[in-house]
Amino acid sequence: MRNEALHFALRNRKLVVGTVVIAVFLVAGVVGPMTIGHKPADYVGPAMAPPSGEFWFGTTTFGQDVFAQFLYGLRSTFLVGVLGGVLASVVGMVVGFVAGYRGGWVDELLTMVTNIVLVLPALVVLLIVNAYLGVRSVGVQALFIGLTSWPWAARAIRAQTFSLRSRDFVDLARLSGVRTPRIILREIAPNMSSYLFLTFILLFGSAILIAASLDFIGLGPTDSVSLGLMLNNAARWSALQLGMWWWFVPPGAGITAIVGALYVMNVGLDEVFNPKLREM
Amino acid sequence: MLKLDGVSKVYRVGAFGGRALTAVSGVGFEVGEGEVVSLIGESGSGKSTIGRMVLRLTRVSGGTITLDGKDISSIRDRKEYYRQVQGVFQDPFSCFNPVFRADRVFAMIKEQYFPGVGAREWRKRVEDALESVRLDPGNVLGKYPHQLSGGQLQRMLIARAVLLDIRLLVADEIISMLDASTRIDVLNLLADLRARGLGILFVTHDLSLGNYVSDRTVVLRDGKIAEMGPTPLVFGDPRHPYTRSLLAAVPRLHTKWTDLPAAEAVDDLPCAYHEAAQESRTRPGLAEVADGHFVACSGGGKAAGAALAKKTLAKKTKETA
Amino acid sequence: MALKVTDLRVYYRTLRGEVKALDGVTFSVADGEIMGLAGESGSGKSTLAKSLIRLDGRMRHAGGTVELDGRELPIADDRAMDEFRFREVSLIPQYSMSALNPTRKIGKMVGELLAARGVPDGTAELERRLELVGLSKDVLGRYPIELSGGMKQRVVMVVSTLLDPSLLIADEVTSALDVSSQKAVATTLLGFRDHGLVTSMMVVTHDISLVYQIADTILVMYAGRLAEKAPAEVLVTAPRHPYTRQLVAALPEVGVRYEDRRLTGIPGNPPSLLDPPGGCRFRDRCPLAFEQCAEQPPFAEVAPGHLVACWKAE
Amino acid sequence: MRRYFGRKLLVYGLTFFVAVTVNWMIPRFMPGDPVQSMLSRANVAQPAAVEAMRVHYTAMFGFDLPLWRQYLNFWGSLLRGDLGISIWLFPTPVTDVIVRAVPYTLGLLIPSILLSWVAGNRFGAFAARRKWLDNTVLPLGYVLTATPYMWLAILLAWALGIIAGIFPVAGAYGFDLQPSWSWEFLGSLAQHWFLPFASLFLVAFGGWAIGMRNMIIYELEADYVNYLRALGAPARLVRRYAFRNAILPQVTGLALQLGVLVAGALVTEIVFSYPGLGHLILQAIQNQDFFLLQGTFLFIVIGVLIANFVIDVAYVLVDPRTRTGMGEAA
Amino acid sequence: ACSGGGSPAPGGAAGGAAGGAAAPAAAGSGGAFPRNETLYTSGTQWGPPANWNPLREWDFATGTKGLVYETLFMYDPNTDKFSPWLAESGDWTGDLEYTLKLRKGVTWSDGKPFTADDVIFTFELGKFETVPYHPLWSWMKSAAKVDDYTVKFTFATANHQEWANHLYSRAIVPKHLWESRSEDEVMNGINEKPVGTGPYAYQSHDQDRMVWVKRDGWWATKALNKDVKPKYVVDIVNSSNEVAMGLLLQKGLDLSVNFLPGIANLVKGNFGIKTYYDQPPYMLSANTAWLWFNTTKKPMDDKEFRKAVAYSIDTKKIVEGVYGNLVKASDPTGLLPQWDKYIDKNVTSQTGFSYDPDKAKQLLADAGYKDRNGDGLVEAPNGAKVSLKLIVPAGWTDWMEAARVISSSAKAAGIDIEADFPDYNALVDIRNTGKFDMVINNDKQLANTPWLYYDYLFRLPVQKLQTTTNYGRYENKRAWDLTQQLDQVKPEDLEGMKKITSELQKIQLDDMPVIPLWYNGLWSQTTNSVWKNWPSSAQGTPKYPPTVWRNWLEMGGTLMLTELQPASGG
Ligand SMILES: Nc1ncnc2c1ncn2[C@@H]1O[C@H](COP(=O)(O)OP(=O)(O)OP(=O)(O)O)[C@@H](O)[C@H]1O
Ligand SMILES: Nc1ncnc2c1ncn2[C@@H]1O[C@H](COP(=O)(O)OP(=O)(O)OP(=O)(O)O)[C@@H](O)[C@H]1O
Ligand SMILES: [Mg+2]
Ligand SMILES: [Mg+2]
Repeated sequence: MRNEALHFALRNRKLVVGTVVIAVFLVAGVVGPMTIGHKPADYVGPAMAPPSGEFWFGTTTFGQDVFAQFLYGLRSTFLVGVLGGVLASVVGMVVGFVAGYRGGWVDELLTMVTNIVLVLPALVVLLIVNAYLGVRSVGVQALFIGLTSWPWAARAIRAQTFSLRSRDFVDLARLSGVRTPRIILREIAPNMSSYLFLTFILLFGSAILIAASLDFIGLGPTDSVSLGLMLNNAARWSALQLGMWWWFVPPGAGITAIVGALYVMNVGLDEVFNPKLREM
Repeated sequence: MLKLDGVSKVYRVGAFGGRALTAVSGVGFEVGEGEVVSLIGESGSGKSTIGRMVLRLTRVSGGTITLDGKDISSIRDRKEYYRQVQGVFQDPFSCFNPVFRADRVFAMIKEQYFPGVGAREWRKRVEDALESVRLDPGNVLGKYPHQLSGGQLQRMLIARAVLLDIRLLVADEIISMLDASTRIDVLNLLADLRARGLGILFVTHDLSLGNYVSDRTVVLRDGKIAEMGPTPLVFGDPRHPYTRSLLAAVPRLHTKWTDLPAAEAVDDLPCAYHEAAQESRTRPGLAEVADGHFVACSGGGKAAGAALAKKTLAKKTKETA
Repeated sequence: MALKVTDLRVYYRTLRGEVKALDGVTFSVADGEIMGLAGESGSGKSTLAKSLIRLDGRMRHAGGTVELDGRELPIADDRAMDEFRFREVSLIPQYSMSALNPTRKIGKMVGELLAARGVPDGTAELERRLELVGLSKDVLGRYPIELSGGMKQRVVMVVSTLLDPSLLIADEVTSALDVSSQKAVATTLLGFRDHGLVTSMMVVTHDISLVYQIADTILVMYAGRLAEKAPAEVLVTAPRHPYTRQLVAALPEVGVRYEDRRLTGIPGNPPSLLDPPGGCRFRDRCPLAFEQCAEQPPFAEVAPGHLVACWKAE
Repeated sequence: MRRYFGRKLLVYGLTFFVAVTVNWMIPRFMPGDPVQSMLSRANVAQPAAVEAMRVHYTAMFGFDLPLWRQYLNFWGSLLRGDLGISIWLFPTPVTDVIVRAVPYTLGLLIPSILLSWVAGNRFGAFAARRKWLDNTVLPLGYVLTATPYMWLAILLAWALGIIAGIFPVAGAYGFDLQPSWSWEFLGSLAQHWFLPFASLFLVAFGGWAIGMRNMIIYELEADYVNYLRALGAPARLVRRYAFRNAILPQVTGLALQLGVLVAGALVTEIVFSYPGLGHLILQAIQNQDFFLLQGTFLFIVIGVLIANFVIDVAYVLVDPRTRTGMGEAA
Repeated sequence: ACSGGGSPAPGGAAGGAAGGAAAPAAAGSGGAFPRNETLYTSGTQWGPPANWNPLREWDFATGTKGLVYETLFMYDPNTDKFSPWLAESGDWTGDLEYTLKLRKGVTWSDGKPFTADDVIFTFELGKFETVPYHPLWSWMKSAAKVDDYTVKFTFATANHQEWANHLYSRAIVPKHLWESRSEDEVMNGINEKPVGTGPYAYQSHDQDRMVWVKRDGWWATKALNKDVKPKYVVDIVNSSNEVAMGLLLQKGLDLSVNFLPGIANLVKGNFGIKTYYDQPPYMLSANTAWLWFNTTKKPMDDKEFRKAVAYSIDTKKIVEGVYGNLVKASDPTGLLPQWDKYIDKNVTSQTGFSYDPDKAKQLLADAGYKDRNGDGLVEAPNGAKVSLKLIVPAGWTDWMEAARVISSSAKAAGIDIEADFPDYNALVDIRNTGKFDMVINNDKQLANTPWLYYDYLFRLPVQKLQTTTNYGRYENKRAWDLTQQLDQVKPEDLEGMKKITSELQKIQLDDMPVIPLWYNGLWSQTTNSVWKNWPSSAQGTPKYPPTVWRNWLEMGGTLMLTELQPASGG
């Protein structure tokens, strides 16, 4: 069964392409900054220089190296994605599992909490966080994204749990005297592991997009570079109008590529895990 | 040992949860040590619900279920309860978590109930249990559920119950999935277990199988008991028209349905409950027509009873399930 | 001769190779015949049923022909088969409970299906036939979810036979039902044939006592091959194939009790169809096996209408 | 039915109450004092004058009261339909500010949500299991959903607005026009509406198309599809049914995505200087305009809740399967 | 159907009602504004127009003061000249007495004549505590009517400089419409139908625009032979500078007073966009960006340390790198170029500072700041770590970049200054309560008197909240006394003023409580596609400030409108 999944995984073009793209960006984001001698905010070159051998992505209005910013930005973008995605997945899973498994008023209550978070504009939460911490960082941003973007995941997991809960092996585990948390963790969750993984991927992608939106309206991290912040800066300094497409295009294209690759991966994985979708 | 007393169960159903559905109402019977009680009745008559209530997987809406005189819902320690009472469900495939190896069901038991037993010792016990259900341990251990046949899985579940040295087994339609030859193997196994003193609540809708293994039979209809008593009595001398119609519908080898006496004959039966003497109505709604053989009213006086029986049959052909 | 299957081979493609679920079967069904198809789980009953109407994506037609009323069915050609489906061959699927579109009222769905098949006004006939199976016509105004399992089953039965197919395939239509419903469904099937709504029928089941009630002949399969075909009465009373014998012996009669007579199952497991052994596939479990069984026995007629694939069947 | 609605209403009511309370609380936890920042912007020279004004405005907005009183007053006036006075757009009542902005936001949101939903679903269904489409056009769908709203918006504004000069890049209608029912005005309205709409539409469109594609593929494996096919039903009919059934989960998806779409609209409005709620919210945050923030959030919360409620109920009505939902009685 | 019906705002089509004789063309609502008669501006208004109350000088709709309500004088910062406007003349007729003669023949837009009563009423409104110019009454005793066109003001203290500022800053409102208003209405009213004496009247407004229409019978046409040329002025609400740049490029804007980074490139390129100068710094200077030290904290209480910081800052890098030469480095005194004459060059040549990291290091070493742990950054003489934060509001990208430059150049000199970007509101809170280390601020604009700058720098006493002045809580009694003295010098008395400013400059440069960094520009970019003859440094063009910034129309912005010419057909 495992090998079978692997077999299909290697043959699934979507999955392979998606994974390769993510891997390339990931490596660029993790290793890239180490190969660059300067900080992303340093004024290292001539102002507004188009891409060249020295500055691959050109320079900003101030003569900062766009490529360096891009690499550092990738790093924080991945960080936001992973942290935010993990946090949202964890919260979504806990809420979804508990609501779906316990049912009754627990379900009712958790559904309500889910709805509240669903309708609360995410911006508000950032405001609080900002208020308490004064300075926003990538971590804080990820934290709040994680804390606000889980509702749909919770709902989906709840529905899945609901249908799994009535499966006999769950009852059997209960008959074996296993306690609820353990049943959820050891019986139900493994059964939807591929689903959970897909959920995580989607949350990962959406965390990146949300972060980009926040960065763009000026609620981004105040202490580091991210792709969204680059976009924000490029827009504020009218990069496109001034002909500096090399400043404006890469961050957006980077985000699109990463998130797009994640989505493609998601579909690919779906096809791998779900025998019905496999192409023979 | 196990005693149900006026047990009922109400579900809330309908689009907006507005309707109440009484799946089981006022059911009472006992299962003694080393006794097989089969619970028969058409689909939806509440058989599984009773089984689940006994297993504490569903809460009881009314009445009490007692084990050795102790209300099971008052037993705080579920684990203790499950050490004595276990269940095997209808669908062996869904009883195994498809992502794990099948023998995980044994590991789970060990973890929860026998944490102190050594690995070697445990393996021996498992192998013994498997052999007692006539499975070759080498053949089934370490395999994934989808690599095993339904019959094998089913027997592993029984072996699992056996490992615990339980006193009562709830076997809910454990054979409907199997083909004829595997069925027999499983049934024989149950019979052997009974011989070792295990009480079994055998849920089925296949009457010939119920007849094959059980000591006593409870016929359920719409959540109520229609008839119950020692199996030979219930099958040999069915007093309730419903039981008769069920029996008539059983496909038999060598006898075609068309060869059976016409259904009309059934309809003329008097209502056994009302025929019976007042003092024999020892249980609510049930009259004791013979030693331990109880029958419920088939629906009022003799005529009414007949009419009802007729209607039921007509309904049967019109609308099943 | 309504249906004639010759050396049909249908394989499932899997990663580990092809599962030879149907490995050279040859038989025929006469006009007006109801043929029961029995056998252990996994013996290829459903595969056979599916092959006659629609191969799914994993199935490969590896050889053999199927002829219906003298015309060859292009079973490997999904498009060409459309012409035969419903009109000539029809199916009552095993999954009757979920065979109806859950979000469409039944009447509407059937209407649309018929219109799509070029039968614009079948409603009157539909209502008549519903009555035949004891359903009032207002089920047409309901959603499938609003019907009980038995009702759904019967609706599907009516729908499937609406165009009077020559061959109706009923795949395990009774296994999920309780005895009284089983009886009702079985008698309805019989009625279909008697009313001439279908010419012949193939009833797939593993419940021999049930199929015995309605079938004229019974075909027993074992591990992708045919084991025995005989008139129902004969097969139940005097089976010749050792597998059939053991199968029949394992059926409890009403009234038989464990204390009285202990029945026994067939020990062992059927062979894997991935790489089935040559020769008789029942060999390993057969009490009568001998050297010759290493060779595939022919499916030969040992008495009129009685075919057996066993060297020892006399 | 009554019971169901009663319970739903109760739950939604509670949700509303908590959400609004949270919205009330949050701005008040922010550091800084809105009156002070307002005066700081006011650029009044004399400290004495500033102090007098500070006292005046603090009292006027009720910030000198204890928090619990402020909270009670808030609910009191809310029930009277009074959302207070905007600090940033002083002295305009928040209700006025919102009422003026809402038509633009709704005009942008409703068509883009509905059209992208409808078109995306159709397209996704169309592409599903058609190999060439699936392999060529759907990747475009992935790229579209993965695109940050503002990036796409700015690119569109730049390419179609500034370079091509086809579309205006700011405002809701020509700055040389006044609202009227003339063709000229309506045309201008549409022209200004188009780019923001398109950027919202495109991103959402991709998402729905992909969702639908996946749903349909699942649906095409369902038993009823197999049955229909076994009866020789033409592909058209099968697809139609599959589509109808696959659309139901997409309805729920719509309810879940509303919040995200609202956030997207916010960003898009900012990019195109479109005079809807988005710009207001951003400014309200930056100006610590408690009342405007509360008002806009209230509006969003009510909108999303109503939409969810409608979808909840509609779903039960549309999908016959949900009508026999089982639940255990307590 | 989204907004068609939402007829905008109270005024709506009632432009006529608002202005009496105004807005004939717009009377039939729905009329378009012909492009060649309309001036499109943007850059002042950051939200929907919310009020037309001239007393709310910080948030009235752009043009309320200047286009509708007018001031007694106009002040031209370029020439440092007051020109009579609603007033005909004004003179100090005694030590503590000022007599104002009003122009005759001026009418309000509802037809009523403008008289001394209106002027007196306007000043007396300041008796309300919440009116921003209330402090005037702490040194003004009375405003009395001599006749319909003469007003006599008497003072307790003759604050000449401040009074001159009032004379061109206060918008005069009509008594007959305002006298019945309560204090709350006066200060917080929307004043939705502004009736003024100016050349324009309210036409309409919407979420994203404010439209003014020229009215007939503006007094200046007859009296001064000046006429505003655009029939309509449409002020577009900003959402971002970048949108403004887009509009400008599309020629949808005639005048943008936004800060548009990189505009120099467009000015140099062939985009038809012009600025006041066609070379650096492109813009006139409008205010000074100052770096404030919190002098109540260590080590910022040490003037040697402050000086070291001053020497360490590479202003040139900010001017060139961050602003691309759109701004000018500040004079060490921080006085704007227009105030050059008040700068004592002797003082600045002796104690003025400039970027000199070695000097900075020297100063630090001399004062005992040494790097003791070898991290390249100095510790205080007592060994305490020096680690300071320079705050600017998050999102103010140019300032953020500037702060980064300051941080890095300070670090290069061994001073650990970290740039930090809290949100604006948080920053205001920290700043006003004195919890910051260093902050950049540029609140004080160019005006008629440098006194305002010194008031901003030295004002005492220090209060719990320092809301507008002396954020550094720098206490120097002498400097404050001098500032107060400066206030009482007559504006004409240049020598008298210089004497005091020289002393103030000495104190300032000796003590360095703040560091002037650069002059922010009077951001302004224009296109010639519809209107020409914009103010510029070129020969033969007007020299008024090319802006519609709030409180700048009375510094010549309105006059700019009278000089405009249609681009086509003269
Ligand atoms: N969780 C539930 N919620 C609501 N109704 C239920 C639930 N479980 C069972 N029911 C209903 O209770 C009745 C009895 O169900 P039960 O499963 O006990 O029948 P059964 O006799 O076991 O039938 P079968 O032979 O089909 O297993 C049925 O009408 C069923 O629809
Ligand atoms: N999709 C598939 N892929 C691979 N093998 C398959 C597939 N479907 C069925 N098989 C195999 O083909 C063989 C015949 O299956 P089939 O479903 O025809 O059996 P059956 O006789 O109908 O059994 P049952 O009584 O359980 O329905 C089995 O060995 C089964 O494992
Ligand atoms: Mg089958
Ligand atoms: Mg050091």
